[in-house]
Amino acid sequence: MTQLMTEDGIRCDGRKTDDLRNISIKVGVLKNADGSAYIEFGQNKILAGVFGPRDVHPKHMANQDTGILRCRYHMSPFSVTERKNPAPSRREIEISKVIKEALEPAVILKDFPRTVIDVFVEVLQADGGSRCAALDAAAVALADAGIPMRDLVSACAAGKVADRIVLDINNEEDQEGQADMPVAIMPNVGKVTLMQLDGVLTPEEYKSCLQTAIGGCKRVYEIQRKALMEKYFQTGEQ
Amino acid sequence: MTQLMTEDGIRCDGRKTDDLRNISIKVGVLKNADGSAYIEFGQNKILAGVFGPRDVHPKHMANQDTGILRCRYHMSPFSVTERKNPAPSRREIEISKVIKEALEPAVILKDFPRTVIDVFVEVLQADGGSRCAALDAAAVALADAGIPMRDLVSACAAGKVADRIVLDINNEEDQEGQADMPVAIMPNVGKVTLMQLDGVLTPEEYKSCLQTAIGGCKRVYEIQRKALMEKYFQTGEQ
Amino acid sequence: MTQLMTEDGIRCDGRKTDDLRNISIKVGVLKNADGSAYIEFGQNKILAGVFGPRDVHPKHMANQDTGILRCRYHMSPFSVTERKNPAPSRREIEISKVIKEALEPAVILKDFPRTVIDVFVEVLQADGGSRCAALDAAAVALADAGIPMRDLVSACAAGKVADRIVLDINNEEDQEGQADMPVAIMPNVGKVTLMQLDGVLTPEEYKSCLQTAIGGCKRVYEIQRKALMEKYFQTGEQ
Amino acid sequence: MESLIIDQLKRERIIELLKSGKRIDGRSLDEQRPLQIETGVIPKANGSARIKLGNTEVITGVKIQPDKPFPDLGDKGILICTAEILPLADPHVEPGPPTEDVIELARVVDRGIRETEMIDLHQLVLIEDKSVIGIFIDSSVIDADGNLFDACSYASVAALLSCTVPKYEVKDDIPSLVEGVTSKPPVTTLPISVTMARIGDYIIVDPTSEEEACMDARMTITTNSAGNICALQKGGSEGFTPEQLIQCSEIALQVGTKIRKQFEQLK
Amino acid sequence: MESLIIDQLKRERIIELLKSGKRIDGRSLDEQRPLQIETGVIPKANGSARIKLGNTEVITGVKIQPDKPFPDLGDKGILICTAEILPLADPHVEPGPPTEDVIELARVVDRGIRETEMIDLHQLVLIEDKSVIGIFIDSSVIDADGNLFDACSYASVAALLSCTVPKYEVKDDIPSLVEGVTSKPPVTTLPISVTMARIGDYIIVDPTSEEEACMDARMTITTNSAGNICALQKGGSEGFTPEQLIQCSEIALQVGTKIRKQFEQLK
Amino acid sequence: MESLIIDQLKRERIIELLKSGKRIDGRSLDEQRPLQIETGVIPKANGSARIKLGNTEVITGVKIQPDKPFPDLGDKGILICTAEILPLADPHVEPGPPTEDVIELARVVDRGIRETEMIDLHQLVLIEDKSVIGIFIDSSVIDADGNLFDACSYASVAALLSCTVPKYEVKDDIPSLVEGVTSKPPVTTLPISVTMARIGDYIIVDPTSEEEACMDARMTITTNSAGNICALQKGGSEGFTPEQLIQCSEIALQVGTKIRKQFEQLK
Repeated sequence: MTQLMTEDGIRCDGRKTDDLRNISIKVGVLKNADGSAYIEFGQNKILAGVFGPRDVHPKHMANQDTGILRCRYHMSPFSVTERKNPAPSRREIEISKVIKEALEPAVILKDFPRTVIDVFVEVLQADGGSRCAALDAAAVALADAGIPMRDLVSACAAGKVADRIVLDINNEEDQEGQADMPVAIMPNVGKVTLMQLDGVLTPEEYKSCLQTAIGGCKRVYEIQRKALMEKYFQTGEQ
Repeated sequence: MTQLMTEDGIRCDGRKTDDLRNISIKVGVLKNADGSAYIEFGQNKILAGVFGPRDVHPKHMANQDTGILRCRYHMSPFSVTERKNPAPSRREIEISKVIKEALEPAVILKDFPRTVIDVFVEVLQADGGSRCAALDAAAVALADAGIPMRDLVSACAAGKVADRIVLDINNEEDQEGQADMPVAIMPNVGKVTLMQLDGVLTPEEYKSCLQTAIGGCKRVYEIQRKALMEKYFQTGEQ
Repeated sequence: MTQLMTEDGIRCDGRKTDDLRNISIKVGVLKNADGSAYIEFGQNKILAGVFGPRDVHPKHMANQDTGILRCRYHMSPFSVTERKNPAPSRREIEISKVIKEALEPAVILKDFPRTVIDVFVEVLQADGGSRCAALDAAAVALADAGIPMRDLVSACAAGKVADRIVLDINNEEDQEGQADMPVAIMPNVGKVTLMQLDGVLTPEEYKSCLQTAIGGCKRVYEIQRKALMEKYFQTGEQ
Repeated sequence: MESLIIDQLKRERIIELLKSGKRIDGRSLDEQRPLQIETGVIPKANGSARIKLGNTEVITGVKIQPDKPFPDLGDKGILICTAEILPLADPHVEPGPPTEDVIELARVVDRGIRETEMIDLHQLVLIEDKSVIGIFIDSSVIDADGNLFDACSYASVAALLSCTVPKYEVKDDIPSLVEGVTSKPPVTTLPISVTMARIGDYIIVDPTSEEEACMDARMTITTNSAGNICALQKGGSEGFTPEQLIQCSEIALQVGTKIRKQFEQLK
Repeated sequence: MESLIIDQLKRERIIELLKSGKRIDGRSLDEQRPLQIETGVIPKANGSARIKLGNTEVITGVKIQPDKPFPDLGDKGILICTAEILPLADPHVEPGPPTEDVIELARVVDRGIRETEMIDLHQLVLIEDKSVIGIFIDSSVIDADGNLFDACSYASVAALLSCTVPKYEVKDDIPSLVEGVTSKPPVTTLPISVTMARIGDYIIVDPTSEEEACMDARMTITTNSAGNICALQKGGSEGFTPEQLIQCSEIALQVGTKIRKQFEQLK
Repeated sequence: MESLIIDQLKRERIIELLKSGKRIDGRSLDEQRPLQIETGVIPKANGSARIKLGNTEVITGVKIQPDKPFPDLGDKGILICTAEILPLADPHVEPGPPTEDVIELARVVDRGIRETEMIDLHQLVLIEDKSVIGIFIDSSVIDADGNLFDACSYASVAALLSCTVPKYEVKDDIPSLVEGVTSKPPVTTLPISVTMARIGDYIIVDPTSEEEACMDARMTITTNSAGNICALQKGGSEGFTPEQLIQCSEIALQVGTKIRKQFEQLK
């Protein structure tokens, strides 16, 4: 069993308790998708592609009053230690749902009745926090597709490791730590749109963990913004 | 191996050859269903719920000239000794079909063209004769839903155990006995609407078994009637 | 391991390198199908039935401008050494596709917009070259159904066994030989409409193998023609 | 709509004929269509048969291979009958997972053979609780003109009678084939299924598709060589009177005896 | 269309009431509906419970049987919670494979019990890495009127508390049942799930179907006997402010403590 | 309708250009699009590659783990190639079970690698008949612009070349990983697939989506390092003349030789 934290509060990957892992986001990486993004978030490597607004198939799923959002979170067979069966697992179906519900408050669907916006996320390599990373890429891909949005959505987990609240749980900390709390926010609107918790926290730790996660989300937001700026406003400068 | 009958003709659960197990039926046990019933028939514990007449989905299944009846017989994972996979087995699909065909002659479907009446049966605990008990509950639930019917449908099995024809086969008798013959009748119309046989009978035993089963069905009918009366005509008396 | 060829060039089933196995075709063997054929090709025993042109279900598959062709190649559970699961395997799905594409150039689909022609092939007993034999039967069944065709389609494999190019690979040669090349042609139009290769051939062997296979197809064509003639022009003579 | 009116006219015509004891194809009420049986049609299978019952046609193949016994049934071999209606057999059949009709068909055929104990499964044990012989009897309807129950049942029985059981030796719990040694399957009785349709007050044997389209209810009764009734399945959206059910059992025994003679010759 | 307008009118009416601290069924905002718990309702199961939460009704059965451990988890027994909404529970539910809503329901119920470590799985090992005890907790919603998360969770916890664990002995790596010897499951804590809905600025506990139809977002928080927060799931197409999330945790602890008393009596 | 007319106009324009030896993207008829290969892109996999063939882009990962051999193939390791088109790769692809097109794609990629015997599977046996090494090569198309056959094939070959095979020791029939010891896979030859489209009388190499939309037929030929032809698949709803088939084989050899050089550097 890995030692998850040294006495000096240094984590197994060398980070301090409130450090993010390395994050890089590239916008517009796919030709066919209407919008796309590629994120590396620690060891996570995730692609997001967006199509729409477009016609809904099957048609009976269409809504006369509003556009709908669909989301698929999928892991490549080679993304995890044991080869994964390509058919969607129950875990992937649940994550697809919580990601969709985290994005919905940000997307202005009322403007596109009878249409669908499809968000496809592919986890090429998985590390701790893949649902947050997926959400970060998906939000950027939606913006890249020109979908009208109230705000971006920025996600980051916090958790409890070796009795301390830490930011941005990695794979070892997720599996052997004490708690994992993925959180997503709309950073300007100030609302939490995804939140889950697995693990045991006292009420005080709960507050602290939530605060830590929200802090992380805000730093992720800056990275998302920068990636979008790079594509849309600085192409001349390079 | 269980001894299925004593020399005095007493069966493994203490009954005589022509005894029914204990049967109790409650009508209108569910809030959401249009009609419902709960039956305990020996160790069987079965819920039936009815919806309709209502619109058919998918639409191409609708019939312009008549309503249709659909039936699902399903066993809970905890209803049998070994945990059962919740996906419907071939056995459950066949029983759904024979139950539907046993109810169809009693339901006046012509009055509701383009609609469906859905009968859902859930076996919470299974004992011998679960398809008969399911049918008894389903017929009462249809009546409770206010569906126009020509007659009730009443079901009970007979069989052959230790070389004797007996009424209302239980689980041990079903598994180790010589024959099991589930039968359903429309008691006033006088028609047999479900009949199956597994096991070996001489032509004479066949007649006797059929007669015994029909006798059982008639006694079940009285219990069904009483249950419906209790709900619909005696609420004031209690 | 079988010795696949003697020093004198005699193959394991007694044939010379350019011998076909015994082939017999019967036309119009099914009552319900619009057209049908039964082929015995070596140890292959295959039925083909054709329905159509008829309405397309589901309707969204219909094409306003042309008829469509669908094809199902299916193996009976008892057709091979180990009992085969009746659900279609990936291999059967691929073969269904290549057979369909081999027949499409021959069928005049433009005449029947919004309709489908269904070709169902059942392999009752499988030997080497079952896809070619299936195609031979399917083409005859299409003709028997009165579907307008530019040409028949005739199929036969060639391959490499014991370093020699041989015609019409059987089961042992398929499994232990060096190469298998199924080919189908439209014999009068002169086009190759199915071709696959598994195994290693030099460029020269490739040419020779292709030529050998085409030669075989032409001999199969004569047998197909004769079978059709027997049904349609010689009924009076017998 | 049209088809409904035609169905109704056809039903009227059929009942009209039945009143004078006739059927549209000229048979009497309790007369089966001609039954042709050919065995050994799939040489690579351990047993096989192709049967024609009028225009209904079925091919059945038997595969025999070592298997693990079912839990709690370690003293018995495995016997499984399946049935499917090939899409080339009927313009209304579509490829895909089996419908409830096909599942019922397969299960009724299976029970007819299982409940008569046609094959003594105790003789198919290699090592108790560990290794047994499995017999898989797969039927494919290739042309459908009614009464698929009897057609699949006859083809399954004929294929079983025709089969040869390979010999297996067990070493280190792994069964291996002994080449060149086979035996006949341990047959104890001949189950014969007889399917009847009720149209109005008439019970007719071996209905065609046309008759099935206007029948009220269906009854399949399987009897064994000793003249016992061993399996039964009522189908269809109407019922039978108790008297009709007695009548059906008598017809099944009587017609079954005739058909069994055809199978006796296959043994 | 109509339903949308009615939904909107109903939402307006519900918010109007909430402004004065009331709900349409007369409850206060943090008041749960009455909870009835009955255990032992399925005698053939190893444990069972039927619970009513207002008009929502769930039956849960527990099956306990030997199993192989998961790879890399050879020192732990197996515990799996499932949930399904029976089609008789709700006119909008259709038979078929589970929808994403039902998958979420089952996984949230499962995590609530798993993450609190209610059952000490280390005590369910028969032979490390080879043979363990598996506990399957299957919940069926039989009448649906909102808050299926808590209803399934309560029924699962009650069924677990009521269950008796059979004893198994292992010989030659094969576990066999020791008749007549059972024990209570190794319970360490009582997980209590509390589900809340946000409607406008109001947080209400234990929403009915009617309230769920017009809620903005949903929050399920599970706490353990020590007053810790152990599992949480946000749902719905809107968000929460951080302050609301703190408020939710306080409500979950406070309401959970009340409900836990009802379960203490079952131990 | 519209699309059909546009397709036809496009086809006319493409044929017009082909007459003068040109293609709409400026390539000559036997010219492939630029091929970029990057390996090691998924560090957690045992091997991986990301390739771009024009605008078509594929990521392939290799997973290597112990497995049981296939029956009757106990002296060989396992090698399985799969392929899928991710829904983000193409607006026309929907999530769900693989279509017949995708199944064909995967099987053709698999056969190209299998039939050339690129990997010596005999070297992947741990204990004959009991335990072997399995190599799973999974390709995902992430951007689709035609010729997925070659793109998936190249990515699979590159990922295989880049992979390191972990060492396993077998104790008590259970293979366990030996940390820190790896080897290169036993590569014997380099299979190179070349896909051609026939449009009218012209054979063009490496068609784009636009060209595939108006092609008559497709041909994929895989050759090995020794200049032999090892696997071939004709596709599409029209045929080839025998002369065209000879021409195709010559093109496949010639273009394949060029491309193989790019792969030689990866060894």
